[in-house]
Amino acid sequence: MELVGLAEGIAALVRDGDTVALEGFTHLIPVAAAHEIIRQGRRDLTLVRMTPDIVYDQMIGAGCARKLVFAWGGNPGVGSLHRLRDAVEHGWPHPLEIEEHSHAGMANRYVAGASGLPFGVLRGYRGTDLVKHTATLAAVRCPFTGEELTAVAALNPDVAVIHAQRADRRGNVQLWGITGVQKEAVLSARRSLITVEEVVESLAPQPGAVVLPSWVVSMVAVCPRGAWPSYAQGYYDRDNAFYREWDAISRSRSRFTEWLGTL
Amino acid sequence: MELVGLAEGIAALVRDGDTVALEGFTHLIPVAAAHEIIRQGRRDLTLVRMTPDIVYDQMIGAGCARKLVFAWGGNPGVGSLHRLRDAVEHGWPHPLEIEEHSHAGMANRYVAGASGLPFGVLRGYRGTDLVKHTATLAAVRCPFTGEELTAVAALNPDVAVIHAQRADRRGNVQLWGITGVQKEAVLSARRSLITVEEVVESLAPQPGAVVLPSWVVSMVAVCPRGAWPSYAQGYYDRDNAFYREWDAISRSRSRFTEWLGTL
Amino acid sequence: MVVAAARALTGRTSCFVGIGLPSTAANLARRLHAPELVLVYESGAIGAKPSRLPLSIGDGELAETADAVVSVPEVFNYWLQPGRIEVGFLSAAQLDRYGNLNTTVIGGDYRRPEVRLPGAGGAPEIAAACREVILIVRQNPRTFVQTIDFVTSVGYGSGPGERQRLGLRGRGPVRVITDLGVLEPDPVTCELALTQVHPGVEVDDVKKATGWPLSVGELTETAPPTPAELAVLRELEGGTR
Amino acid sequence: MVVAAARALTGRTSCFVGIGLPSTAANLARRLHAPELVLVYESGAIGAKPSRLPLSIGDGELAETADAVVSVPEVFNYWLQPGRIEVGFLSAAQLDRYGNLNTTVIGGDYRRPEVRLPGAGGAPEIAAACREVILIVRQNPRTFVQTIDFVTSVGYGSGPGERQRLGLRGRGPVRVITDLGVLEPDPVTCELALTQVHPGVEVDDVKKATGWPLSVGELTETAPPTPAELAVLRELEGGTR
Repeated sequence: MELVGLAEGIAALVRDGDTVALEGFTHLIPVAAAHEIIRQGRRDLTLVRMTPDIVYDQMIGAGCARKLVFAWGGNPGVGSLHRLRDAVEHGWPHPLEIEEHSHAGMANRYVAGASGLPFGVLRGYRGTDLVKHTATLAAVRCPFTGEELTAVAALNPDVAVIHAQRADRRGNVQLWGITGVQKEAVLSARRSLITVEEVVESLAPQPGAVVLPSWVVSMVAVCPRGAWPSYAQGYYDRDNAFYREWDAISRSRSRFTEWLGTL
Repeated sequence: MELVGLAEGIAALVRDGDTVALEGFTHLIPVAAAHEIIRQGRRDLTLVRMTPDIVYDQMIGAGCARKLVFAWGGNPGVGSLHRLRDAVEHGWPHPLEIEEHSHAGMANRYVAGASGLPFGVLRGYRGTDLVKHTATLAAVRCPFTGEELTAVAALNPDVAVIHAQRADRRGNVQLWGITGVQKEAVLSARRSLITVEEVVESLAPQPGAVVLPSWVVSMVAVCPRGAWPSYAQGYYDRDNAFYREWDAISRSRSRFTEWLGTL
Repeated sequence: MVVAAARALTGRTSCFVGIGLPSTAANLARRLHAPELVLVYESGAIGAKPSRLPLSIGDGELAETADAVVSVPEVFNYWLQPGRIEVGFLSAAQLDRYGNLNTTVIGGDYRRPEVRLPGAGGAPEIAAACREVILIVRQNPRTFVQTIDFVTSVGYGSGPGERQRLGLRGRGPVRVITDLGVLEPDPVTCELALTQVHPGVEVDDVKKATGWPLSVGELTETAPPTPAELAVLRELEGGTR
Repeated sequence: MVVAAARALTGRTSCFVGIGLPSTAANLARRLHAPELVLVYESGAIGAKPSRLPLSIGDGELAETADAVVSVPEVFNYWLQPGRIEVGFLSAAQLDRYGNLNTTVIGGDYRRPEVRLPGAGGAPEIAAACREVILIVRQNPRTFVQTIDFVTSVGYGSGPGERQRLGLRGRGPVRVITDLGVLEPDPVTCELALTQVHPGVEVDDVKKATGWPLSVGELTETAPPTPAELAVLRELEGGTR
């Protein structure tokens, strides 16, 4: 683990053409890191995320993405992701390839990736049209009961980026509250960047906390309010007004482009 | 969830011929519950446990078991399980059928059971002689890469019995420290009995704790020191002297029978 | 509609909740007639007891009031998939007479649709695994259609026996609550039929709002919201402003 | 033997530890020349830093001093299986010239053996998945045998290429530390050859203690334990009494 500045960390770990997973299930979304990726002008990324949320709406609108791997692309509690829709419906700023799963499928793809397995098994997708369009889905038969289940291909991103509440000086990272799929994202990825609210001398044990030991983390960058406008439990609340504001900003290409200029 | 006495709970939940999993990975072993099963004279049980430990040595010696499903049967840090060996090597007190796995395999069998899947997948067993003797193992091929992996059949015991530090008055159960495979054992089983050190008004959040909500637990029985001679973190330490003593007690059928009489 | 949805949770033990109407209905039910109802959010909050309506399924209030908070893989694998949850609430942009749902695309080609919707999220597995599913959808000819453009989540598929054939272990949609009334599946054909209308709604209004020739079952009228229901609803909704 | 095992951890980053000799060796190494060595116990304690030798792999001291404590399924699936752990320590009741191990049964039939051993535990997957494996076995003709009675854990199988064929991704056993010396696999044939003897041990003693015609490689002699090594070892072992 190396303690770096955010710009330095993104420059070192995220390359054009990479498969990048930014995770955080409505909580601890690594938005500051996403903005740095936009500022550094990364291109042709395959963006992976269970819930693209406004963070990927911004990256897609900014032209970072060639492909999106996801399960649910909305502005939670507000409505559509207009930049995502514009890319899929009209190819703006350029066409966006899509690989679409369910939440359960995405979660199991990360689990398989973190476990060093080529696939995961679940009860899911059967009877849906996703089966016709998603190549990373297949049927698999139970060797004991003969029952047919669904296999999903493992996810092993080039880089995982997550935000956490804190790290200690040795680079052990601690996050708590709703911890989503972040542990799996980091463990499934070849490299990882973790932005944190603060670095502390030592990590006091915390109920419900996930700890990622420093030796499975590539880089840590201190980034206070790095999850804004989402929230960091124990630090700040969700800025719901911005989520609503985003709806207006993202509806038109011109207002979005203006916003992009301020980043 | 129902709060019961230990004898009542065992009588209601554990029946002759059942498949019973008592779990606790060196920590929080439900020994008092096992002794109650012995006292009630249950017979023909299929005993499931990753590490049989002295608790199953006692149950096997007492004649409760028809079959043992396990991965490692030793007295940890001490030596052999003499009653287990006597049953397998000489059929005393009667023959014991064996279904043998590795730790990784057993853990994934519980995970599959808890997940409502008929099997789990892992990298394991290949090249070992376990493959020749264990029917709940099979090869499975990745539909994406063609790679051959190992499938293990799900475990779904009739009853899971575990010991935990505490429950609240509504029957929510909390355990912490090394939590092993207990959550999976309870969630994979049709019924469950949880013995606890104490019942408290409400469960203060605790770092590293697993909470099992009351609605997935059949019965809770208060049973202080219910994990002795293993330990309950925050309550008492492992009684290592008894583990060593057990070696002497269990070596001979007569000393064991004497011990059984005192139970 | 929300009140009708909350009432549908009477006597239920556990509910898998998404954000929006389902969350409001479930929280309303918990305060009125189902105080023991266990709310399970797909963000991993099990037994959440929020004091106000959460802003999203991952709201911090959910984690802080929950009996247990688990990872997202765990909530799907250990809690939803084995059929532990009694009721799942779902909504959709389109549904057909068999309660199959579309939340993916409308019109055009899948890769270049006219309208790109959010997608599946947790819905396909909620529809498959919850012991029963309740749908909450505003009723009009654009949502209640002859053929949905994309099957995101399966109701009764193409009819009787299809769920069993697909290995879907929950019963499927047992009730569709709309702004006009309530539809329930025919026990034999699995086709949704109108069984309840809200006060002031005519059967013909409902037929006109439905894109297939709607069957009508034995009809009752929804009891109007009680003052207690309305008061709690207002209080809940006030809390998020 | 313990000191030699501890020395083998020089420069290593992480170690999957079982109870007994391996645990003593790993803790000794952490106090002497590998302070950053991450100890992973199969009970789920990751980065444990025990102040005394644990009584079992699930000792409370491990959980209390660990960076993280995870469930048993997680330690095997997320930590061991993907090859995250550099070194695994294993022992056995029997081993053959290819470092295959038996901890299951000796003699008789599998279902009615002469000696029933504890079984596999974590060993097969440690042998498969750790990037390297170090074996610690007392050497005599009953343990170092021509053919083991049961293959519990795979070393090099029947020789070169077998691990790859079986899909075992770690390198396999790179060193066998015994009470007489050290054996290492021949890079071409994979057969274990004597490469080091402990002070005062003759090559002939080792050959007599081996159940197959033992090859001898380029030989060195083990440096005797230093006073510092012995002092720390005594302190560690004292702590458990």
